[in-house]
Amino acid sequence: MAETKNKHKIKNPFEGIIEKLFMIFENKIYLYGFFAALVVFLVIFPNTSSRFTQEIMTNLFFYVVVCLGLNIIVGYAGLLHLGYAAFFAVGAYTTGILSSRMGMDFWLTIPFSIVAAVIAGLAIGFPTLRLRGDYLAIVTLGFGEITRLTIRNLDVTGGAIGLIGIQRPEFFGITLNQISHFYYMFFILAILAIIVSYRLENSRMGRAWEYIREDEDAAAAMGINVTTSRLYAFIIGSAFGAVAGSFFAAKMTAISPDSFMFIHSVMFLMAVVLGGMGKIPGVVLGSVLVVLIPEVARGIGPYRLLIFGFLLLIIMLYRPQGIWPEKPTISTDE
Amino acid sequence: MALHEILLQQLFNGLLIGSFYGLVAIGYSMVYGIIKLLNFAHGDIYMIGAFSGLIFLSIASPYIGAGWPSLILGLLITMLLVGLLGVLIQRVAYRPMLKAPRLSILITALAVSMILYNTVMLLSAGRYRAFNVDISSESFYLGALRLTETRVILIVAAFTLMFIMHMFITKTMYGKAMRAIALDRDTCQLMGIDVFKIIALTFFVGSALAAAAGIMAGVYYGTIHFFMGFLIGLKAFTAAVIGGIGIIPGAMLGGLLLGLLEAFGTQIPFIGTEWKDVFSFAFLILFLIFKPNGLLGRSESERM
Amino acid sequence: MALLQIKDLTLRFGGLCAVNALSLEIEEGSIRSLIGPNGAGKTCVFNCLTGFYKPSDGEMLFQGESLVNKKPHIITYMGMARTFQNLRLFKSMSVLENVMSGMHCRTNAAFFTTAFRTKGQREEEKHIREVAEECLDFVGILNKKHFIASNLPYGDQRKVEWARALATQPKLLLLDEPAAGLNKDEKSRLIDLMHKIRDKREVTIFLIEHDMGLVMKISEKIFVIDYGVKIAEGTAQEVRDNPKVVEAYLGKEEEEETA
Amino acid sequence: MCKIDEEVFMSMKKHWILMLVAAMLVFGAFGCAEEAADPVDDPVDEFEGEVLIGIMVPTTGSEAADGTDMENAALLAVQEINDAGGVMGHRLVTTTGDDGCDPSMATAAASQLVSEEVVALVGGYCSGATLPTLAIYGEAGIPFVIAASNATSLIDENPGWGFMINSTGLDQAATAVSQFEALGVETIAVIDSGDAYSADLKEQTIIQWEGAGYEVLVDDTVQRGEVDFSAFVTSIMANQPDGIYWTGYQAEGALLIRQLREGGYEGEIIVGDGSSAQELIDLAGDAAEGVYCTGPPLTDFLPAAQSFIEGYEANFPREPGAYAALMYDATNLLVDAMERAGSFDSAAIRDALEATDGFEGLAGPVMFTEDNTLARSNFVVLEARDGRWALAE
Repeated sequence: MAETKNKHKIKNPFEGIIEKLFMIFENKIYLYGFFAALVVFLVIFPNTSSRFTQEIMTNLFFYVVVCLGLNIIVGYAGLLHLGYAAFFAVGAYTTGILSSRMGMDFWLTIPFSIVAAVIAGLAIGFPTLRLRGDYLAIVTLGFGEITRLTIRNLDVTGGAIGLIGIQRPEFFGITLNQISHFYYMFFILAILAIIVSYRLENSRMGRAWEYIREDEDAAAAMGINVTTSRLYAFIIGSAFGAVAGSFFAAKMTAISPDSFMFIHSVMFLMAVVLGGMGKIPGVVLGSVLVVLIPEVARGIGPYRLLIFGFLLLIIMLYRPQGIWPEKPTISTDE
Repeated sequence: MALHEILLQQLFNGLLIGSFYGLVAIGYSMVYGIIKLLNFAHGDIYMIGAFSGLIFLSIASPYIGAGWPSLILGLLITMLLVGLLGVLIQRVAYRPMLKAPRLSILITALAVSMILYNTVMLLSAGRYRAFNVDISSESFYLGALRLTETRVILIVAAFTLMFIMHMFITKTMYGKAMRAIALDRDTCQLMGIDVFKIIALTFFVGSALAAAAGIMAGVYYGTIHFFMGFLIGLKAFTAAVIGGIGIIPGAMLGGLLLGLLEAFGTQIPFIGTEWKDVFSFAFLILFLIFKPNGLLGRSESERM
Repeated sequence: MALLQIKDLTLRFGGLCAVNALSLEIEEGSIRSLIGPNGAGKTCVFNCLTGFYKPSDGEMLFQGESLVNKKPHIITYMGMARTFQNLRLFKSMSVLENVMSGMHCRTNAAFFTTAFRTKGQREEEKHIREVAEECLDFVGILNKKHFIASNLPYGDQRKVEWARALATQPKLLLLDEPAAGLNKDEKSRLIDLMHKIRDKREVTIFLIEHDMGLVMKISEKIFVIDYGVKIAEGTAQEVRDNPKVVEAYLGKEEEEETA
Repeated sequence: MCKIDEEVFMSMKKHWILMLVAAMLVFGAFGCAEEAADPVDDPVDEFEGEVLIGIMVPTTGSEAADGTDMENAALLAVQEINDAGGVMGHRLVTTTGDDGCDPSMATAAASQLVSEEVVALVGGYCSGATLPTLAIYGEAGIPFVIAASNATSLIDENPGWGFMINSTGLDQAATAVSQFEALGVETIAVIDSGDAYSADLKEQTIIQWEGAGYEVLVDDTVQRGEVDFSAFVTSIMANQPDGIYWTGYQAEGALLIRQLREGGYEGEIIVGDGSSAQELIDLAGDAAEGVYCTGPPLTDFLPAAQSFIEGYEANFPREPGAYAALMYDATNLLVDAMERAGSFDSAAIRDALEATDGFEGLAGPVMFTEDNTLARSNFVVLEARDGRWALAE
């Protein structure tokens, strides 16, 4: 049941390098220096790059936010979620409806979209999280489809045509309408998501999720409320998705049910699993792969999903902990 | 049409669709029963069955035509081949994962599903394919019920397969071994049952039935598509849960019930067919919440 | 009033009766043992007490409060901690993290305090760590706090489980076969540790054990069950002389002692 | 572990270090290389080199077949123009952005095209995907001749840089309504397939049909990818509308027609232009006979298009699809506008497009309304006869 020790059948080509990096970055100065350099690079990036590369990078940051949210559910709490696009849709549509139909300011819509996602998360999580774990996969899948179909069938969501005319957000008097604006917006969002994920991971809550993943009964015997902890993960993950959805709506100004298909949920999951469930750098790496592979290797377009399918299978069979290696750990033979 | 005529017609429609669901649900249920895996790829097996049947027909029809004889031959050959494909998938993707965490094996199943449907998508250029068969599409009336020969034969065939399946599970040694493994795999191993062989057989039988359903759907609807397995996979799972997952008669019953539910659900005033799938999924979720062990399932031990 | 009272506890699986109308009391500050032949239903009693099984009938009172229909985490919160018969550590986590799990029910940082890393949250984290280290020190493996749990030798893994249970700050500690797999030396240290826990931390101990020698040495009072029914209770001497117990254990006792 | 393993591992490690270094170099170059000059907006006499125009169509995904046809048609037009000496002495070159018929992919494609500094754009197939790109092109100030997308929602979102040369859903709905009237139909059922384009057409049709004083008995949506319409057929049989208008695409359309006819429905069936492909008839078989279609001007029926068809089939191993002629027109219209503007300046081209007055395309004359939509309806009514589409009498 609690078999989490993974067999290393295939040596990870990154392993040597990354282990060395771990060693170098043991020194906090190098670590912070590296991050500072990376941040500086990413901050000046829009000035030196084309609109297209900015768009791709914006999409990457967007993936990082969404996938870190999904990672809380799948990676930390160990719950397979196959309808994550639905929560993302809840956020996007809450902002969309409030903005385009009621003229509400973008920033004010965000709390509403979080609340909506929390309600949706509770509605689906509360009754089902007590069930067998694998039922949850199918329930979330069903919920994803229900959400998309409902959005498509209702009038308030604009039906299949979707919502148009979502207002662009303003920030200290500047209307955010350039791609570089959104680049920075999603960049900041991604950094916030990383910080919050990191804090959660190394906290009472994050550990509780890990205990439950390792051994549910033992965790319960240690006084951890398994259902509530999972529900928390579910809700926090949903809220991440909803915030990303709100910003997505503001960037696109027009949203339709086509952006929230099952395949989108699968791509998010793919990024989380490929990089490494439950590991922040892994999730970032997974997002990079999922976003950049199709862009860099243009010719693979039609084969994209097939290739990802094989990658996923290989990862699961030979390296279930994902591409990103585990942190080196101290063992008795040290 | 008078109301009772509509209801009668819907009853027949529901039973026909339901029998397809049931055939696919059996495989879902058997696999879940024996290795506790939600085989997401099962719907794609159904789709592969339909495409294999089409390929067989296109090869065979110049020699033996595309009538009932070649259909039946095609059905048997496809069931055999797709059954073997199921065994292969089991061997390559699932067997190494039997002892892995549940999350991993679920994701593996998802990966297999992606591989299967994307392969077929590329091979079929993503287009719908006409499933042309040379059989009568004449309709006739049985009382107020409008029927075609094809539909009658299909529904009879589906029920026959289910009956054979039921006999297989309850009367043969293999069937008994399957049920025993579902109860306790380790003990079975100790008792000298070749567990892996039985698991492989389960995949063979489940995949073969899904393939049969796929061909029958091809004949019935006339067109097939690489993504046809997605929706039916979900619905077959729903059917399996309704009947009580792991219980073979339950899967058949669940399939028929779901078919009827959908057929009659669309007759509720003011709610269009656009809500049909919302109904099915909502029903599934409610069912999982309030009766997770299904209609025929016994409740689990009182563990909190 | 006794710390724990069990009245007519009954647990049925299908038609089978695992525990049948069991009644017993555990006084505060005592060390009590539950013994019985294999399959007598001892662990079932523990599982009922800690909320893992729902009893079919009967009442269980802990400090006067009913445990029936309470979930495991609530029962732990109420002050009852347990160890498992087969080790149930969080295998791929460090020893320290394992023990920190025990503090979960005594702390309460939630999402917002964590996301903003408030002062309270940071202090709480520090507190969790301190308590965990103190518990590890208590059982004597503080020097191994950064090891991965599954890399420790068996005896140390047992100690981690104890430290983890102690970190929940229990009033009553349920130990399910604590001596299983330990050698003679380790067993004698175990007895010391149990006394230390009871005396220094004021924790009442209720254990299940097969090793009769150990049970006789440590418990002031012993309950014997067979087929889910209590057949005897009393001091080590009383139990040993009870013909019912001898009958239930016939051959068994010698086997244990030669083992 | 054995020794060999370690050797392999070591060599892999080296290999990966190399790869990493290479990746960093590439990334660095990627960042710097884009440091290009400001967009070219010189007048034509100072303009040097080639003229880059963008093509935005779905070349992957479910609509890849039609998208590729459109791309081919544009390439053909460009090749012909270049063979004839180019535009004002300059060669045309193209770059394609794949919108994948997906809104998110489309914005990325649009950004890519804008980054490549195209002078103008042609394309646009799926309305849902075209929609969010309008604002991007508007902000970048690049004129976009939209060949196929025709949902009415595009009109509202158009900041003035998009020009639709396919008639909008309004015109198509009007064509459908008049065809139903001509057939003597009084009650209809309208069904869409749950996407932006077909839902839009359905709504327009309902408004116009009810406005004409008739009744809509069934208004329904089916799921894309759905195969079983039996429940739906039964409800049609219960309501018995005189006619049915299907606004979705051919795949579900074929199934629907087949099951309707099998279920005993004998009324009129009309399908929208999303189902105008030959595939509909191939999939539905005999059941398709007598089905009408409100379609775009298929090249087969355009007298002016014969040389286009020959040229297309000589260059590409397939028949031109439903929208190839419109795409060909779009490209030629764009070139015409450049010549009229006498400049490759995007704003000048836009003004010239706006002033288009009777450009003669394969599909007929082009003129724009104030909304930048085609000033006339270009829809024709087709009928399935003997397994092919033919112009309805």
